[in-house]
Amino acid sequence: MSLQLDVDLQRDDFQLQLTGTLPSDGVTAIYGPSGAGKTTLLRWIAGLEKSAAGELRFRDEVWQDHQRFIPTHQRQIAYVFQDARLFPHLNVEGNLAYAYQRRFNQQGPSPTQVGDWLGITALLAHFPGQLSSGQQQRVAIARALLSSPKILLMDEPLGSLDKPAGQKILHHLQALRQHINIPVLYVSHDIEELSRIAQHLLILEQGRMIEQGALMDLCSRLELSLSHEENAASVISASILNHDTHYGLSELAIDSSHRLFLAASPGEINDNIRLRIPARDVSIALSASTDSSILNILPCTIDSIEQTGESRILVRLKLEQQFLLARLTKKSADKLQLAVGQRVYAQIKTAALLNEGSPHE
Amino acid sequence: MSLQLDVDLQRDDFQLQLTGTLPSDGVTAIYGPSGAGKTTLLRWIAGLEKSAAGELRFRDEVWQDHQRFIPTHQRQIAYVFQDARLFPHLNVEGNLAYAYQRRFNQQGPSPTQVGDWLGITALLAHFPGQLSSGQQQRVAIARALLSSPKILLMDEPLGSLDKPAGQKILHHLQALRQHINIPVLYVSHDIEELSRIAQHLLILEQGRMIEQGALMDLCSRLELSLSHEENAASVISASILNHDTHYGLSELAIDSSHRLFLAASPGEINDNIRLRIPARDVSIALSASTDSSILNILPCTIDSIEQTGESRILVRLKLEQQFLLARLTKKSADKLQLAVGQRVYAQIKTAALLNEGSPHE
Amino acid sequence: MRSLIEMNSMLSAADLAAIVVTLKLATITTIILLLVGLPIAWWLANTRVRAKPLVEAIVALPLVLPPTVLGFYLLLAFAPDSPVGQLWQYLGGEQLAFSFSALVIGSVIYSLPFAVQPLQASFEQLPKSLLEAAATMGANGRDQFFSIILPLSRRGIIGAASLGFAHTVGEFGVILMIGGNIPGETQVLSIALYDRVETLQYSSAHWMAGGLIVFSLLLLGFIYRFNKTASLYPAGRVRS
Amino acid sequence: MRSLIEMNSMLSAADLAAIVVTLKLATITTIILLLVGLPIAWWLANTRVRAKPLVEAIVALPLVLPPTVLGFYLLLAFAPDSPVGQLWQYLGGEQLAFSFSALVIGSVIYSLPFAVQPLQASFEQLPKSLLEAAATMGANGRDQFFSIILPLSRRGIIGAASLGFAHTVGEFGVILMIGGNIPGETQVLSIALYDRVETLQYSSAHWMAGGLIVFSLLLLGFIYRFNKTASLYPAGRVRS
Amino acid sequence: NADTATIATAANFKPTLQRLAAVFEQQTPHQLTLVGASTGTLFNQIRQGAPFDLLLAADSERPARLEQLGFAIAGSRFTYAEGRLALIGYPAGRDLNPASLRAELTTGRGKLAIANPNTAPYGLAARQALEALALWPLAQGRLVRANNIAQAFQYVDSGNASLGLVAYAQVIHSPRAHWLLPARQYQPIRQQAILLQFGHRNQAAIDFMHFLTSPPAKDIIRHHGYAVAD
Ligand SMILES: Nc1ncnc2c1ncn2[C@@H]1O[C@H](COP(=O)(O)OP(=O)(O)OP(=O)(O)O)[C@@H](O)[C@H]1O
Ligand SMILES: Nc1ncnc2c1ncn2[C@@H]1O[C@H](COP(=O)(O)OP(=O)(O)OP(=O)(O)O)[C@@H](O)[C@H]1O
Ligand SMILES: [Mg+2]
Ligand SMILES: [Mg+2]
Repeated sequence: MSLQLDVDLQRDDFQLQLTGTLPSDGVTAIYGPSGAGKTTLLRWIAGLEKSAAGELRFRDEVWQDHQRFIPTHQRQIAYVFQDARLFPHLNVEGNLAYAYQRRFNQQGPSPTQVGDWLGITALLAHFPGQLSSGQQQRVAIARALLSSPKILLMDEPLGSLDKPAGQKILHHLQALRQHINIPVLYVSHDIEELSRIAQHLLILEQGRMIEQGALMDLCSRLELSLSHEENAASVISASILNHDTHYGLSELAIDSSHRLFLAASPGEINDNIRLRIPARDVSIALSASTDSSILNILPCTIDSIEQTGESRILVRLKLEQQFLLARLTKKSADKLQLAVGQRVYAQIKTAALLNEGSPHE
Repeated sequence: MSLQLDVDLQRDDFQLQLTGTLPSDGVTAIYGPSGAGKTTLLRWIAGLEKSAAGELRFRDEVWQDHQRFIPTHQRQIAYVFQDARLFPHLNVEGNLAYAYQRRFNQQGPSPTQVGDWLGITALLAHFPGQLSSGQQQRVAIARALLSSPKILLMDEPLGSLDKPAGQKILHHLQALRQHINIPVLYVSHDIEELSRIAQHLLILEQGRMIEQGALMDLCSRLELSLSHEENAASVISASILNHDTHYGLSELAIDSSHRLFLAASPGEINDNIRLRIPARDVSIALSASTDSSILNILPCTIDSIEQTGESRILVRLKLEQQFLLARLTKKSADKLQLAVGQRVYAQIKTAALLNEGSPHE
Repeated sequence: MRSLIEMNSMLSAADLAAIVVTLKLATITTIILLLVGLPIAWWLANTRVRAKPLVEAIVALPLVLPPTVLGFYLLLAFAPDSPVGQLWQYLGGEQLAFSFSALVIGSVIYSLPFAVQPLQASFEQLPKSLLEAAATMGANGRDQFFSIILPLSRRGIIGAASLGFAHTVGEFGVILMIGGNIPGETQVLSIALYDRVETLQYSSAHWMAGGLIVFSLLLLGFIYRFNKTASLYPAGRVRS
Repeated sequence: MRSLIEMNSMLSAADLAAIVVTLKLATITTIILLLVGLPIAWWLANTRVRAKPLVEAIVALPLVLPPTVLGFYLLLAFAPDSPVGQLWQYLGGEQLAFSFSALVIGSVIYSLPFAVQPLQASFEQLPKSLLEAAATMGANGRDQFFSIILPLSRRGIIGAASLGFAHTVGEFGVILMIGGNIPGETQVLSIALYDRVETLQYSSAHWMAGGLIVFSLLLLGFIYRFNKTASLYPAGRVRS
Repeated sequence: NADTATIATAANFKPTLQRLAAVFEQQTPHQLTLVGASTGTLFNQIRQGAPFDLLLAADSERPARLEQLGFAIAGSRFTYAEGRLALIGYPAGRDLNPASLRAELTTGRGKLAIANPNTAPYGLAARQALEALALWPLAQGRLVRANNIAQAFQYVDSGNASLGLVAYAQVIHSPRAHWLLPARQYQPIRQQAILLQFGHRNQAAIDFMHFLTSPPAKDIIRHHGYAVAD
């Protein structure tokens, strides 16, 4: 069960060349700077780059090799394009119906449901030319979901949406994926968005695959450029211990010796959930303070320290099995005389934790 | 010196109706959910919505009233459209030259400079159809800058760009604005981006203006929906006291009694700069701890406390004149028994401060 | 009063027959023009064959021959002992020349450029991106053609149909040559009108020309009313 | 060998003159067609006047009249004592009928629909959003027309020019009527060719028709080679 | 034994033929269908098997060719009418005679309309007449050549040409002034009829051919401006 790819595609001065196997379940994020080849890769997988040589296998089907080429319309994919590509002669309802009538599978959601999720029910009679960019993009997502595809390709689907709207859509996407398990390839340049939804990550740069693997591993590995970015974060998994309804908090177990409080999580007791903890939200103390609003103070060991800029360092903290990243000023590190192997306390502002970690599969 | 508007525009079930005066210098951010009318407002200001009734005055020129209508091409504006709108028959160089040849002012930057800022120099020979979305958007921004307009209208100009690229562009935009003072109307749904660049904020919802004013005021006023959002933050101004080159830090004075450390800021000693401090990055302690990596611990008074969700509260902290926002769990608040008027310490992770606050005008 | 009587007296049975033949011819020709023109135009719009300009030129060729001369060559081609004539008879047809079928064939050939050009232009300006989108939703080529290409090419189809129709109504040289001007079968309005002018029956010719113009004006005006593609793309809000 | 001699003997001085007149006529007509057709097509593509379908129908009207009949009415209009004829003479013209100018006017009127239709279709399919973008960069209407509209309508312009040219080369009824077949001035190739067929000089006619076809094929093929709009929009990557 | 015949006729004779056909249809049970076009067109169509029974051509050459080629019944050819040439002018009332023709060509500025001598028999006759009057070289710059005799008339009638050599048949019943050219100035325009292969058993066509030579028919033909031998 996987998506095996081997592509070599030349375009003037740009070359997309990569070989690899992506998991064919869960959400695989494709990340990379502008012009890295993310769209080109998605297009090739969709069968829209006919001229490219390569091999592509989805689960047990060959989609492309040196003798076969399954055309796009037989691949049973759905594609949310970076530009919305709504059909200008059909209104929103017609656009949705277009996909729904041709859906690949009877199990998917109905237009009414999807329209509801994406908040476009009031727009059904509008033509694409009468929609705002964000509205167009939501209709495009709705249309793709209605196809009930075997795999969903999404190219910056939330690019022109505000945060709350985007989060609502991500939430529904999660819910849908739990219901009917469609793998998703998800292009985005927003790390926060990615780590919220993806289990797997592929990093592209100048048409080459820089790194590929489970999101959790990649996020906390210091040598990757990813963790040097403004948004560097660790992703850790935890299980729900109990829900404190009075304070609207959930208590989580990271491992046998570490507990964490989190704004009420949607899961059941014992569910595994994932947390994204931005490095900049983690501070280090030598003792566990008691008169601070910071609820989560976890004992841990300094695993490594790396200087990431003129004034800042990134500290990797080891819990039992998992790692936290903390970003500090060099000045603080000197003041506290931090060293590898030292026992310290990681302070995590509770409210800073993501409250929509996606369940493991 | 201002942009006075009074518009009433009906479109099926959408109505844009607002009256107000925007400053005609600095950056004014237009913020609002998808479909709020941001694009429509910008189009109207540009003279692209000819059918709309209304009055519009830019500085001492009348652009539209009941008898006059200055057409778009005479308004000396530049517009970065939400879709890039590059001319498909011209390559990147041709697109840039198109704007440059028709520029409204001789003082602006040259195509070489702008191409450099936006990282598109290698793409000059490409046609728009050969560019990635992000590349198209960068060319569109470059094109607008080359017009050397009297006012710059930007509709989600960084929508399809990754963070580092976006930040680089914002940086150049800042620099350019310091050099030739063009007012900017900047539509975005990314609060962080907005507060980085804008001095003024206009919040639109369903075609109405919800709020309008200086960004710093709006950000810390609790009653606004803005501060309830995930990204709520306060923006405060401070002046540079000195630069610590060893640690790459700058020391800032917020007021006579509050100091703050910040990763080396680009300004000169005594420069005023602006800082965005996200509410979630601020924690509260009853005493000033000394063994923590948190460098900035400011004494302050609790001004107000508001419950913003099931489990969270937002605390407004008064420094001397300015305010900080802190987001805490209810549990922490109870634990510390926080009350209005109480003296507490605000802990701000240094590294979390923005290092590119834009200078006041 | 006088004019009504005059008009009445001028519309002989033969004229009525000519009107019927003309409308029938123009309608059938237009339909065939679309059926033949659509695939040719689609192919031309999409092919990367190097000979494409040549094929385009060949399609436009009937235009450069004077109609009567074109008709003359068609007449040669339609002769019972020519390959085309033989084939036609083999397929069960009567003699081709001087039949209504011949008129249809001749008109189609003569008007083909007017049908192919607007269709091809429409097809070429069609955003391919929409076809890609349709393909991802499972639409095969045929499906795409009917669900996306045709509706978005309405402009070109209306252009092709109206030019084809009008040109067939007015056509005369080719038809005269291969039709033989036989009343009730191959005598069309344009020839009847031509006859009036040639035989100096001016007032009758004026009436007939006037009627033709008014009728065509109404019909074309009606066709063009459906030509509102533009309203689907309000200025500046299209995202292809 | 034989054929060369034959050909030589057939291309009389009059024929050569006819070739020159034809090329001159077709070229001038095509240029004027574009000059006249562009504004009409632009207006039609953008107007919201309710009578637009009517105007479109009027433009297409010359097609529904048989060319000779159209020519006949033009002849009436060109007469020295008609208003048009008077105006022409007032403007310093010689007699209009039987002059080269008359041919040009007649050809332009007759071919106008073929020019306006493709241009209008191109204009209507032009994304208005690009014009808005140009306007924000300070381009006024005229500037937009030359810098954006024209280059992006190349498809339509080539279509209009090629149809107009070919149609004028082949035109015959109108020209015959208003030209008076004066060698070197108004005798065109199509009439010469028609004469051959009428007077049963078949082999000469074949040669002439063949030459015309080959020449037109080359010329049209050459024109269509510039018709590569498509390459500007690689599949699926256009963002209008 | 009523029959239907299709008669192909040179366009210039069609009005006369309509009159003849009306009389003929009154006298006999037959029905006639009339098809008018230029003689050259009709010739080409007949060669390609057009369903015409009888041809009334505008000349004698093409019927002869048809006979030669076997598309027509040998020996059925005869002259049914002789065309006559008339000079007309614009405005309608002006003086018309050889002198005024010469004056117009030397000092006037108007055009002289004739049918195309290469394709139309009346055009050939017009050329012969001008040659006989020694005006042919003088006329060169002033000639406009119509496709057929009807157009030549229209050129003058519309005022675009000031003089025209047209068929007498076109002007005989009009109030417009004309000068009938003497028959000796040009070769006779012999309009011949011939029974076509297609109609060789068509009784209506055969009867009509005979009718054409009958005195009442000749009267009608003469009345329309043609000369007919007795
Ligand atoms: N038709 C083409 N001809 C030449 N180069 C092309 C063509 N199409 C794309 N490219 C180049 O290929 C590279 C990858 O483009 P692609 O659209 O895949 O980037 P991307 O990763 O999706 O970027 P973005 O985040 O900006 O959308 C770009 O550098 C682009 O310039
Ligand atoms: N031509 C039109 N006809 C009817 N309604 C329209 C038309 N154009 C825009 N609208 C409506 O006007 C509202 C405002 O659109 P606008 O594009 O200004 O939104 P926006 O704030 O820019 O949104 P986004 O962030 O999604 O780009 C939307 O609800 C849209 O549906
Ligand atoms: Mg992309
Ligand atoms: Mg918008």
